[in-house]
Amino acid sequence: MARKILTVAVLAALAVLPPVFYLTGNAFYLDLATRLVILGIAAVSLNLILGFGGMISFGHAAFVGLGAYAVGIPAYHWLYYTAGDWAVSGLAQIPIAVAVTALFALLTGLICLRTRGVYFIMITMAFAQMVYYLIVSIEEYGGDDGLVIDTRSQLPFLDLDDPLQLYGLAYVSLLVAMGLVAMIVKSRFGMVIQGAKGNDERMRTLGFNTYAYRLTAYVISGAMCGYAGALLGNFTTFISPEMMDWTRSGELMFMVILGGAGTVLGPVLGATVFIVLEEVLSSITIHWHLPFGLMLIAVVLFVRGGLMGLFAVLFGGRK
Amino acid sequence: MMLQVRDLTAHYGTSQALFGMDFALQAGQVATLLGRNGMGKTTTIHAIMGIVKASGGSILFDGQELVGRPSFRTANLGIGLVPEGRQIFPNLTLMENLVATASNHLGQADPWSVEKVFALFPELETRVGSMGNLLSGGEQQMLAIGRALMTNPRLLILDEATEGLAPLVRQKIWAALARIRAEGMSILVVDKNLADLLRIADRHFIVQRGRVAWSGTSLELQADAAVRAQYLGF
Amino acid sequence: NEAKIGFVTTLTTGAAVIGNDMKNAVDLAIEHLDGKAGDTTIEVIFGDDGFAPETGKQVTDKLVKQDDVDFVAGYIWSHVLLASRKTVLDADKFLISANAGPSQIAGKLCDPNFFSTSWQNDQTPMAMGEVLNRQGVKSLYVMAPNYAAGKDMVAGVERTFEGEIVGKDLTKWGADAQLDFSAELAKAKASGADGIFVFYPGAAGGAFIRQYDQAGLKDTLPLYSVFTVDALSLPKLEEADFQAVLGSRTTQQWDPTLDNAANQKFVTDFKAKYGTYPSYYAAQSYDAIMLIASAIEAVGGDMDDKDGLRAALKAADFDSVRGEFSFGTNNMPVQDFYLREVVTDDDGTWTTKVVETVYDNAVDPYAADCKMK
Amino acid sequence: MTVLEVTGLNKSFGGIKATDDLTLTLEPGELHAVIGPNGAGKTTLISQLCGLQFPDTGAIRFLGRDITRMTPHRRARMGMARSFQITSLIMDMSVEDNVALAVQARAGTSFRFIRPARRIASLREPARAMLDRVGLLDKADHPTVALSHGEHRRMEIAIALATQARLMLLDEPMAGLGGEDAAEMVALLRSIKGDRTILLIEHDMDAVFALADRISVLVYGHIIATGAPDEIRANAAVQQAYLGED
Amino acid sequence: MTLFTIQLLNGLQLGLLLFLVASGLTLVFGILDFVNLAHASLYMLGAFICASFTLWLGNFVWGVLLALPVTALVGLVVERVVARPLYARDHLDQVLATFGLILVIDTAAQLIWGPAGIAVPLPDWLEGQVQIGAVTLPSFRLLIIGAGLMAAAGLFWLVNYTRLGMLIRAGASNRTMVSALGIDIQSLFALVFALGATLAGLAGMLIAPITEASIGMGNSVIITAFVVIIVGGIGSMKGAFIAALMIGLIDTLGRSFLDDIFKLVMSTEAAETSAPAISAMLIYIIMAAVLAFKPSGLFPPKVR
Ligand SMILES: Nc1ncnc2c1ncn2[C@@H]1O[C@H](COP(=O)(O)OP(=O)(O)OP(=O)(O)O)[C@@H](O)[C@H]1O
Ligand SMILES: Nc1ncnc2c1ncn2[C@@H]1O[C@H](COP(=O)(O)OP(=O)(O)OP(=O)(O)O)[C@@H](O)[C@H]1O
Ligand SMILES: [Mg+2]
Ligand SMILES: [Mg+2]
Repeated sequence: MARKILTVAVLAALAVLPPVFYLTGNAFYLDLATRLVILGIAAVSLNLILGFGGMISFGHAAFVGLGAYAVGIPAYHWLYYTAGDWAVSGLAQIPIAVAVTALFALLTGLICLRTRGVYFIMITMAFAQMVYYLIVSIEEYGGDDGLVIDTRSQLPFLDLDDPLQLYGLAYVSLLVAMGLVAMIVKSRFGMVIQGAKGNDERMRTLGFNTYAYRLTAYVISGAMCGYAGALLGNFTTFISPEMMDWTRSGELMFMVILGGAGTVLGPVLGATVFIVLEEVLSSITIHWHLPFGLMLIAVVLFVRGGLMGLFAVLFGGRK
Repeated sequence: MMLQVRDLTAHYGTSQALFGMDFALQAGQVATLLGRNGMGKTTTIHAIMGIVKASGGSILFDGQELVGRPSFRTANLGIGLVPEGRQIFPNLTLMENLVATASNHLGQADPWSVEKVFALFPELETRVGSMGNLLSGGEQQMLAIGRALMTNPRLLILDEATEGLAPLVRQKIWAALARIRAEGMSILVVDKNLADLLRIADRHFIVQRGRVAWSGTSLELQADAAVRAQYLGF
Repeated sequence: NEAKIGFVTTLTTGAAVIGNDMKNAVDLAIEHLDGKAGDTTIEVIFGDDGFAPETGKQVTDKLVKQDDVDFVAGYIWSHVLLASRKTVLDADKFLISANAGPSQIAGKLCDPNFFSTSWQNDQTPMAMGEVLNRQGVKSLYVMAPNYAAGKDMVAGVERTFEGEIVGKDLTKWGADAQLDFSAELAKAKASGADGIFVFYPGAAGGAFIRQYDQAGLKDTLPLYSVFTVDALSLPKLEEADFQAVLGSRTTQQWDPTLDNAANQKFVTDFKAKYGTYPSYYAAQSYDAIMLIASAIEAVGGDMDDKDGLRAALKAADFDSVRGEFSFGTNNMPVQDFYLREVVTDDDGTWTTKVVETVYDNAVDPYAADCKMK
Repeated sequence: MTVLEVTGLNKSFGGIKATDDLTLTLEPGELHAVIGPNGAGKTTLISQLCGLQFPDTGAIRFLGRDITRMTPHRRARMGMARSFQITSLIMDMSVEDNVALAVQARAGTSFRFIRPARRIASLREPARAMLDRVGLLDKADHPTVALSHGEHRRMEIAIALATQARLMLLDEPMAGLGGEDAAEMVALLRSIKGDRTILLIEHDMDAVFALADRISVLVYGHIIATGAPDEIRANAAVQQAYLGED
Repeated sequence: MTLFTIQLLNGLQLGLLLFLVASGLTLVFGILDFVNLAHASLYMLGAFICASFTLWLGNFVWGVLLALPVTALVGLVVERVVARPLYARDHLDQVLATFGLILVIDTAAQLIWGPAGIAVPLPDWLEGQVQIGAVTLPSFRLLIIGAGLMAAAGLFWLVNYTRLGMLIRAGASNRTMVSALGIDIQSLFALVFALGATLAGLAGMLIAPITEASIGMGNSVIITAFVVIIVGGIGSMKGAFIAALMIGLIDTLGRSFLDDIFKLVMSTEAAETSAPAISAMLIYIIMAAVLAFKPSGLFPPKVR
């Protein structure tokens, strides 16, 4: 119960506050919220495999990055080669982003999921680094320097150049992502991936091809993250390999853990606190990493199960 | 009294597992904790060893308070544990399992050695180089007993130490316990084979929902069918 | 009334050495201006790009949208500048680079609201190529980090150097940059080149020199560098007594010994205030503030007079520490380049001095690509 | 048709022959006990039957199909279940979820994303019924970690039974149970015996002699005798190698 | 050919340096089962502490001798404050907390030593070059090779042939039981952690005279060190050793010869820009390839 109230409160705040900020002349805070919500989607998708499936992916930033490049590269070609706009470019870009990341998840998942535990952490990171260096080596798309996206995706009925509409799209996407994950983890499929997290050998002798289930979850998560990347590309209008650096994957992971892995709201909460803290602390001191780091350590040491865990301790509610 | 447990309570998180355990064990005695699944036998043993924190009561070993003492200090006072579920070190060889924690803190004369353990369990001798986790269930069980003996304790605690052992080996263990005890070691046993326990033990404590519901000698327990039926189910 | 300047540089990570030097120069400039341009108070807000284009862009976003600054200046790194450029220009604000000079911004992406108080990346190495020709160097080994500026630098030296480039290494750059050059130095030595040209800004420069020294290459493979040996690395090298660097040569559009009043005041006061020689980063930052101040004063503090500001900036009507210069069609400086040598000054401190002038009023090679008139 | 047919199975670990030219058949509805000294290779046999380990040589046929190299999950889907001697449960799930997953495993594909699994009665009811039979119904909602050793042993059985598998490989189900609990378990096994084919590994001789239709004695990976309980009890070699004076 | 030999030696030296970092990591990670991202910060601290002592005492050797115990002490503090409460928690918590620690230590170091980094001078006898046959090598690099080999031998002996090693391994798999059998596992773990920290610190001290002590210097090394222990098999000293050498060699040889090889099949221009990226990618490709075929690394310890 307490948890439901929290969920509604957080989502309502995200629905109301940022537009209010924007309309009262604080455009920057809408930007901040847009970034937050988009990274929230990525964190929610990571949580599907990390929190519920026990697959600690240290390479999820690659999905975000690939999704963003799937927007940026077509935009680049349209700008330089066909000139003029294509009225609904987004209807191609976004599906491309999802398809490319799903495919990437499938191909890498086939290999990654053969490994376990820390080996999995590291091999996912390895693939992400490979993508990173691959993009770095492609001069055409800016290499290390990144690529400025001159035109955002064009969608019917929506104008992404309008910050409010872009935010609206991101917010609704977040709701859908959370709903999807909540549904999946409760379903029979979800029970299987959670079981495989706890005891894979047992699940296999029960008759579950856990590899196939985990792979499916991995692909779903990757594709969702790719979608988040497509939004992020549209939002920042600047993409660079930096987005796929391992520290970025780490940040996504931290959002999930900070908020509470294995809960539906946790990653969103984690993303919110992460981004807001980063903003607040960095405006106080350039040495904001120090208090931020101390806080991370304190959260881990003294609060089990992240912020959701803290909330449970304070206000009851299961888990 | 060698071991005196008084009004011991323990919790797992918010749920209470021990509700005031009371029992005592004299030097050179063999005592048992009996009771059905989930009654608190293992929890009691873990509280003695400091693996589970006691939330109340006291445990005196030779007059020294054990509650609040870290496990290793308790062990060094001369208590050897054969834990439930064997808990062999999987990444050490059989031989390493035996010698890694071996000690003789009390300076016992004629201490246990690898040779003596092998004399007790010849099955082990052929597998000295095998990794702990690759041993069969029964081999692990024998190893766990040997490992505890190698710490040269005065009180040996066996929690389900014959689970998964072949009948022949089980007999050997009981015989070995009888010998060890004759050398003056005290023994606290938790086991499911009542018939065997009746033969070797001096006193029995029946545990029911975290407290001792009945205690008495083997003869008394043998005689009292009602108690057996009520608490042990036969 | 008031004018706001956002100043983006690197204040954290190892590269903060550069950022701090720039910040010091900005503070000094504001002090020299007494905090005012004419009657207009100048406020400077610093932003930390964390040595990453994404962060740099976010900081720029905030300066433009939240702090509503009139000018955004600074930028050490080419890729950070490229990433941030659109935010500033789309908001119709002025962007003044105090260091980075990527080719795109001088050429195809030139903009009336963009100005530079530094140089285009290619120019300094072009000057070095010219020096090499004059000194009769016939073959050269080239090393630089693998990022925008690194490639520009290599392109620059290749443009003017007439001898043969016998080997080239582009090494990993960024937060986890490669700092151990044993393999590359071994290759360079084996190549039998007459000299080695490198570009390693910031901390990497010190590391490079160190290993160059340890490998014992000083006599066999003379070092010609750009942006590598500077006022930031010299004190450290001096403290550790790495004699190898004395006498090594670099090219630059500025030097602390340049004999003009503005420069002498700048260098003297900088040394007095901070205890070290200013670096060229500092000089360029100082100029950036002075340029901005000259423009604000020219329009009488009317920040809404964008055209007036633009024209005033273009006029470059202020006393630059590099001496007289003007803006080309692409708003890059048209200026002189010098050859400098590492020497000890009268107090025994390691610094540089001008040896000769390499180029007079050099125009960067990308100006032609710029469509502005 | 023979349910399980093992021929010429061999498996060595380094120098140890854990399975040595082992041949064994299980007839439908039979409860076949395998006994033998510790380290004889009983668990290794089960692991090869269920696919967690592969034999070096030899063949395993299940329901007429050669499954020697088949993956564990495919064998399970064909109708094979095992319990683990060393408890293997999903510790961070509830007791009921553990058993419900076993039911789910038999109920067709689990690539189903929409309905909440915990609200599907056809999964929960059989699970609860099975927990009731092993006396754990009152702990159904407890997290599995919070149960005692003996209770974990019961869960092992409940899970194996809940799969409704044609062939059940039970590795020391009585371990950790004493007195009447063991007797109850014997009764439970007896009640399902006949419907299912069971391979039982057990050191509790009372249980073995009470339940088994046939007994095989395994020593050093090799079956030295197979026969009815009485024959085995009378077999001198068996007594000497395994039973002792009992 | 001499170039190739020199590059082999360079690769060996890089590999051994990597081993020093990776061995500490594999001790703490493989044995205490604690994922310590901040291992790299200890590497950096080692470098800075040594640099400060060296400048203060004017002698690198004294700097190292003094910095080693100080680094061990820092290790003990980190163990007590951050690691000990987290041993029993899952890897995720450890990753998060030690990432926090990286931020704290990096920032603190920047506040203490400034962002500039410190160049570390060497005594004259280490400053020069050594001639071995046709090959000239900086003498200091030779010293690194020696130190790395010695550390490797010592560790191998410690972990595999001493009772302490047995206890450490036993504690890794089952803390409670080791303790219940009479061993003070807490102190033992603290010791191991401090040893790991010291090894990382030593690596930092040895690299400092080459690249300077600089803020964030650990961040480039930590990922490579993780790659090393993953390729080698977590917890395996032998694995870490072989993988470190392998990766050191591949990295060095890749940087040296890849562009020449590429030039055979593509344009000079393309080769020059893609070679650095590919050689940076090389270690990840190797790791992925190893894990694809051996999901637990080359030398998985017999059990985890
Ligand atoms: N880790 C735990 N967390 C929560 N509760 C626990 C935990 N371990 C045991 N319990 C509970 O404590 C009670 C006593 O358990 P204990 O293990 O002491 O029983 P036992 O008498 O040894 O039983 P068995 O014969 O099955 O070994 C049981 O009800 C059990 O469910
Ligand atoms: N993976 C393995 N590697 C090496 N040796 C093994 C492995 N698994 C089992 N063994 C050895 O093979 C032999 C047979 O083991 P198994 O576990 O099958 O015995 P078991 O008959 O089940 O014994 P118990 O009744 O004690 O459980 C034992 O000696 C054991 O040590
Ligand atoms: Mg118990
Ligand atoms: Mg077995």
